[in-house]
Amino acid sequence: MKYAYYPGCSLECNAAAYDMSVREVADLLGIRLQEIDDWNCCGATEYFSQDELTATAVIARNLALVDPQLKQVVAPCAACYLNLKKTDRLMAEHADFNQKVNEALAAGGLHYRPGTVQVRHMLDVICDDIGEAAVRDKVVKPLNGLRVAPYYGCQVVRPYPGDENPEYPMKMDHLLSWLGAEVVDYPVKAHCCGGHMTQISEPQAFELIRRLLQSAQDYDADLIVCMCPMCQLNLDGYQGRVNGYFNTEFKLPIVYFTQIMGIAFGLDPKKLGFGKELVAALPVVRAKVNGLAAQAAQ
Amino acid sequence: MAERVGIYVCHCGSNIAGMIDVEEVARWAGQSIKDVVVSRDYKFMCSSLGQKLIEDDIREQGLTRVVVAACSPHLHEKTFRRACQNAGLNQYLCQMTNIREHVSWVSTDRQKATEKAKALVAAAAERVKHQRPLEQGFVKVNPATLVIGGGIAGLQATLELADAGYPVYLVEREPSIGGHMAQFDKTFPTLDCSACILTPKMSEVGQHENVKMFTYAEVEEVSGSVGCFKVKIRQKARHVIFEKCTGCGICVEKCPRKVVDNVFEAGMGYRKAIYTPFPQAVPRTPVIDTANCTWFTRGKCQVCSKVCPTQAIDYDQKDEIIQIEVGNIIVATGWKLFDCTRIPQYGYGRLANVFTNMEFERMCNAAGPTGGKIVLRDGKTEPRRIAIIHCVGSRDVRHNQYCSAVCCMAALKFGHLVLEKTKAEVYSFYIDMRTPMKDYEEFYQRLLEEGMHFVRGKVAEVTDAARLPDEQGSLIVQVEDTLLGTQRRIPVDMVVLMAALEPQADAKELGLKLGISCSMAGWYTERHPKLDPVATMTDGVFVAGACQGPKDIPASVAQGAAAAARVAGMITAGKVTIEPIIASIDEQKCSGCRICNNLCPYNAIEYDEEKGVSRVVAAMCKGCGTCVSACPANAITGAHFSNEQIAAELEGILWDAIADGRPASAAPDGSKAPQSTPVGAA
Amino acid sequence: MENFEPKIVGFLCNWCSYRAADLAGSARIKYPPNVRVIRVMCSGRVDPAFVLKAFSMGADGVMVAGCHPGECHYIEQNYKAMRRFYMLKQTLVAMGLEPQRFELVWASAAEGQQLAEAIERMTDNVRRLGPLRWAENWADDPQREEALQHIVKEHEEALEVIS
Amino acid sequence: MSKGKLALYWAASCGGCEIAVLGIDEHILDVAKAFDIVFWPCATDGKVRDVEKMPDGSIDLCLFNGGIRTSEQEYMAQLMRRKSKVLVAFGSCAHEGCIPGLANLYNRKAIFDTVYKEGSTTFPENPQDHRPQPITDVPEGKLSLPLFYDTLKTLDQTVEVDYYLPGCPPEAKNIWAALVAVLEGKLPPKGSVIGLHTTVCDECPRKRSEKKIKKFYRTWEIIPDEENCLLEQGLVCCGIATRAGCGALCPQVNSPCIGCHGPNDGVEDYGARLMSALASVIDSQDPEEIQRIIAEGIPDPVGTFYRFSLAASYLRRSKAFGGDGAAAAQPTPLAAKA
Amino acid sequence: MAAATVAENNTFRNEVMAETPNGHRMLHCLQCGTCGGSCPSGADMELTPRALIALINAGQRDRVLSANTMWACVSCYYCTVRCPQEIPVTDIIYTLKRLSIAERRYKDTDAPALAKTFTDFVDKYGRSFEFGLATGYHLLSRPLSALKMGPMGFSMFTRGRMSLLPTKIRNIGQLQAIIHKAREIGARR
Repeated sequence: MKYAYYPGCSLECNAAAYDMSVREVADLLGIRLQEIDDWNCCGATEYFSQDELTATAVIARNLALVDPQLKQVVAPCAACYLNLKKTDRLMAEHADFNQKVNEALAAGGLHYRPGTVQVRHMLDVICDDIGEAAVRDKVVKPLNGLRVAPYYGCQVVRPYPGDENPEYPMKMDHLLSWLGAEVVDYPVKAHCCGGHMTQISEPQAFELIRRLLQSAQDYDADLIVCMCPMCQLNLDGYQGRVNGYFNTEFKLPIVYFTQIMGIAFGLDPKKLGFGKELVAALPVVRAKVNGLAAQAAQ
Repeated sequence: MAERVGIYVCHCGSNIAGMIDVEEVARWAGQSIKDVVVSRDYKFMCSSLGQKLIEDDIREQGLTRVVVAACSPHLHEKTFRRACQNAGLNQYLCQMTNIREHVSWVSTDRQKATEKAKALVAAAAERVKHQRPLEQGFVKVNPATLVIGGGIAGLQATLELADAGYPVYLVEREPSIGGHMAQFDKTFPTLDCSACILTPKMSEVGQHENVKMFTYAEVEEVSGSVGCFKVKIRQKARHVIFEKCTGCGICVEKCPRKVVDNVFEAGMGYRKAIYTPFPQAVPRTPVIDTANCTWFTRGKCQVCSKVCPTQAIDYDQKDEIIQIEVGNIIVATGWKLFDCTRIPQYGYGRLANVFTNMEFERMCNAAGPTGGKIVLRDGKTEPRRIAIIHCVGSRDVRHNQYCSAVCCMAALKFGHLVLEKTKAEVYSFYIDMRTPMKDYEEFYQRLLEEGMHFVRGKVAEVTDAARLPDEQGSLIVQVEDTLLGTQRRIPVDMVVLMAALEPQADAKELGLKLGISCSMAGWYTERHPKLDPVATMTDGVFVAGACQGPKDIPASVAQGAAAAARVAGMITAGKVTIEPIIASIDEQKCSGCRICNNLCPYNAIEYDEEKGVSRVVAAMCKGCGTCVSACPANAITGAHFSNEQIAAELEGILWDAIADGRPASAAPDGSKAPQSTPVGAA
Repeated sequence: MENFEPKIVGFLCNWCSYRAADLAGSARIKYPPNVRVIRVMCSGRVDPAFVLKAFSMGADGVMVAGCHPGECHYIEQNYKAMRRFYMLKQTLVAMGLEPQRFELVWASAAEGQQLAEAIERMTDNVRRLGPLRWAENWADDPQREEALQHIVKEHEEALEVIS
Repeated sequence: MSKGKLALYWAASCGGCEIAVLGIDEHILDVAKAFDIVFWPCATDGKVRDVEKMPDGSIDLCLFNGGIRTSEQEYMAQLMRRKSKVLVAFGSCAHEGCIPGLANLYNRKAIFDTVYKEGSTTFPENPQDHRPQPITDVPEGKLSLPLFYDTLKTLDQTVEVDYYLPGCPPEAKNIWAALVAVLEGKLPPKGSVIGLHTTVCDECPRKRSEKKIKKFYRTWEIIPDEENCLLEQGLVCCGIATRAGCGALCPQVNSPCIGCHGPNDGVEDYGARLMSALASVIDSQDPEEIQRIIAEGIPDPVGTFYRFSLAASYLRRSKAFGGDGAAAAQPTPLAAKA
Repeated sequence: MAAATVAENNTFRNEVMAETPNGHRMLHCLQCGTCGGSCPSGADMELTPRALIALINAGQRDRVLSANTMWACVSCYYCTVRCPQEIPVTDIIYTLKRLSIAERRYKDTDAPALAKTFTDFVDKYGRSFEFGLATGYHLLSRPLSALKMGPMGFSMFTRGRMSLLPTKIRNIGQLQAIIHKAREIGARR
């Protein structure tokens, strides 16, 4: 199966581990990703705060650049996913808006007809298109013994939840169980990580981060698995500062779901981007997953 | 021979004449419309003098058609039809047109309003010339009545009719009559014991000589129409022979198989695999739940059969179809509870101590699973703080837009019971407090005085994710207190969700069998929301209670009685008139293509395989005309709304467009191009 | 065209939309006088032929109004009206009719205000579109008379030549 | 008994009707026995001036095929009307416009553009973009061509018609039956369509049941089974709305009826019947799904519902914008797909 | 305090509705507080989203556009998916952000500055630039916190998670033409 691929700015650098592991896992599962040529930034939440029409036009450029042979685009980043999807929906549902956006696109010699490209998240592709059997088939090192807390964040499940429940999404839970992990069912799996608030109001952001780490810890998670660069950055990058601020001692590794899939698939952790996280994950994984410690020792 | 048309334009005092130049309309109609022999305007056409005007003209001027331009035909069509009938003119040769509601009252420009009135008068005049005399038919009314649903509304209707001496068939889906009311402990606002006021009615129905009860039974098929419905009832196999069973209950006692009771006990308690839903059940005859009975699932046991003193157990019993004939049907099928797992942020199903209102009802009931004690799911701990959340699945366009009407009062009742039975603090989280009926507001005041806490705000979520030490181990209710304008987190031990009342899952399906429609929300639609609240669009079918919309007990009882009164009226009259506005098929033209066969929701069209033609069963046709306009062969005619009549109406209504300077060759009647060209001849 | 007042034919079902119009009247809600009502028992009675005939006879617009989906007094006949509406609309658009000239409106007996608004909206749209005058589409060619005369003349001349 | 006088004329049509007359086989000899053929340009020698010279009403029967597209055809229609006692609109073109009537989706300019400018065969030959002119001045005087009308009219939109013989072309047995009726003087009431008074399903041997349609198929998309109603299999079979009399020829060979016999008695707009019936049995209550079923299954609604009857329909043609100078009728059926 | 003057013709509400996709749903607000209760930043807001809608209905433009509500919003969309009236609350917040920025009504927040820096990078390079954002924005608006960021930034840098140079897309001219045109269309109103 072939999809257009929109990595987004974060995956270029800050979330390189996500990009690496997505490509590795996709390759193994037979998902062919064709990166959109010369894509541009989705504008995150910031562009929409400034100028809705321009933000939409900027995003629509990416949709317009999708290879016409391909009907679907995969975006691993939650903000990119939402922005692409929202743009397509806005254009589809509001004819005058569509006309304005296309007028702007025309200035760059482009045109986009809403509905032509379906925007997908990597998790959906793996769970729905590839499916349980094919995933289980690839598992060579089941994650038995590892207690994993799936963390969905906001923008993949809201406001367009698709077939998921926007309050209690389950896809990552299922996926992790296929990998053999023990899935932690904790109440805040779709709560907010603080988003860009780390840049604007640290006390506010740190409180939100604390709630997530606290709940995962209360439910004895060894590790949090996430699906968005912003979530990973906030929970991992800021974990030390949150500890300082609240005088807590969280030490929870935060990795992308594709990274942990790669481990279960027996891929080389380096190629999956392990080591880029600030709270080291591999030692925890090796310590907890039955049999992995022994393998590592060899 | 040309018709002789009389036109009567009403002033309605100044209601019409104030905005329309009625004299001008009458003058114009008399001059411009073909075949009009009389055209008058009059102060009040509906007055006896106005009617006399018409009657006299019919007699003296030999009118063959009458047009009255006045108010809505929904108000006075009958009046003027009667006037014509009095003067010997068939009532269907009278046409009303509405120049009050549709013209004078909605217009602001006298000249334009007058023009519109002229077009409407022209339309009626053109149409009336094509109308045909029609005769109403009559059907005798079978005095027996079918009541569907043995809840409080159905019971009330049953008793009213049976006491009046008329036979009633009562069909109930569950093994016992009683409905939801049998599950309740107390009833608001008087706090009477629900069972104490309900059970006498139940046994009265059970013993009434005029009532034939079918419990554990469902309506399978309905045919026929008002006066003479034929109904097939499926009597589900009880596996207990009704006639032999004495209701002693030994079988239930000895049955070794315990099953969670998801119906009567709302999942809070157990019953046996052979059971009566509750001790006061009517009838007392138990049923075997074959899905759980050890004999049926594993082929072992037969304890019930062994202990039964009257050999009433019959494992081989089969469903039975019973056919009855009735003149009228009362539908009182009630409601079902909203599924609270659809709102996962309230935690129902995930967080043990989140309860539904029905679970809480059972918990409060002294005969219920906890013996009336209010305790947590563990069965022993008394809660210290209880939250009651209103509008769960109601007033929410994502689920049900309507207000469920009873929850505010039920929440107050719960509050009272909690405060009476425990030392707990109790919080009500509401959007708006709705206490409009008699003594309801007083009950609210009473709870305010009893110290129930009220927080105005729809709860955002119920969570066990504690943020602060004092939240640990509690359920936290997160809400905006909208009167303070701040977010609050209130830790509690128990949450009660006031789940919405929803239409029965199969309401639509039953509606199709009966030929009655549902609102968008799924409640049965009454004939008129104010003036005809228990009748439906299908003659002889009435609705009562919550199947027509959320209702509390007093309202349900009132509707049950009202429906019974309507039925009794029909029975007393002995016969009903049948509207002649129906469809008919010209068998010569019909090719038997069968396009129409599927279109009638009343199954009034049947296909004659032998002749290869379709046919309309006159008694079942309601005259909607959908088949008429669907017929590709033009073989179906709709009486009183024929193609010719509507085409003529169009010609009248567009008289000025036709005359409005359109090119002559553009005449719409397909008239020929001018043939003026002289051609040189021999 | 100045002061153009469109003539719109409204087919209203007896149970919901006609009563909605009654209600609008009782509530004295004002709306433009351009929609002229033909009462039918159900929107399902509205035959595409009525609509086509109305346009051919000079209507500038046609409105079909019925009970809301799911609330039909004949249970589900308004769905049939809806299917026919879309079928006919596709044909009409293919024949060059502006889509705003043919509208389907749902109005319950309680929605006098909504019906009045729908009428106002449609009247406004059609007024902006201008007169339809469909029959002018097949008006005689201005040169027709002359062309026919020419044939007559030619034949007369030919006859003269022969005789 | 003296022989009757028979005339046949051919206006805007393909000529198939003329051939169809020969389809009555040896009966043609009976025709010759019964009638003097006084005018039949396709088959016999004769001049218009001969007809012009005849006394009015002297022809007993005129079978007129073709619609009225030009001034000459209109002239001839008027002439034949005047000279004939009984004028029969013979075949679909005269009856309801038929395929030539579908050109009413366009106007003169658009048609000429196609023929004289954009047509692949004409364009290189016509670099100066010449168009037919009613009158052309040449040194010798004026040359004339008939005027080409914007809108094709049916025969009865031009002159009064006594009877209609439907079909594209009419079936031989019906032609013969009509001739016999004239000969025997057993004519139905004036204005009648000669044929049956029901629709094609009546003669169709296929098995029919209640109808529910989830998807309309084009004929090339499926191979229908031979037992059951074609419409129930999703093919737009026009037999439901089309006057019987043909013997259900097309459905019998597994091809849906396309409606050449026109509508049943009392129907003024054929397409309305078909639209209403088909829409009624679409099996969906969801507006979007309904629109999708219609748009996907019936991409050319006018061509489907009015293949033979556009010129005779209530609307007669697409919305036009005046004469030669103005734009052609805007949305073509193809454009409507978008 | 004198009662606020209520705008006769509530142009403010109409403006907010017009600027928000499906904004007309706002008319259905029951003031139930689901939005305010659901908001993860609810505790930090002087006015909850519900209160903003009430103020918009009352035509109190000044109070609404100078509220801190919008700047506490984290775009989690809980309010939107939970609102029993399907009001696009988050999108309304976005509209208010834009109006507040356009009219410079915001106070005590750096969010507009962040948004400005961010969009400038996108306009210039076609990509966002985290290091530039971190340095540029922090140096611009809060030099002190930039110091605190130091160690964390260093860790990120050593792990290859921070680039010192921005990436520029190849066809930046095309993007800029689109942006230019979009702004021009936006200014038409």
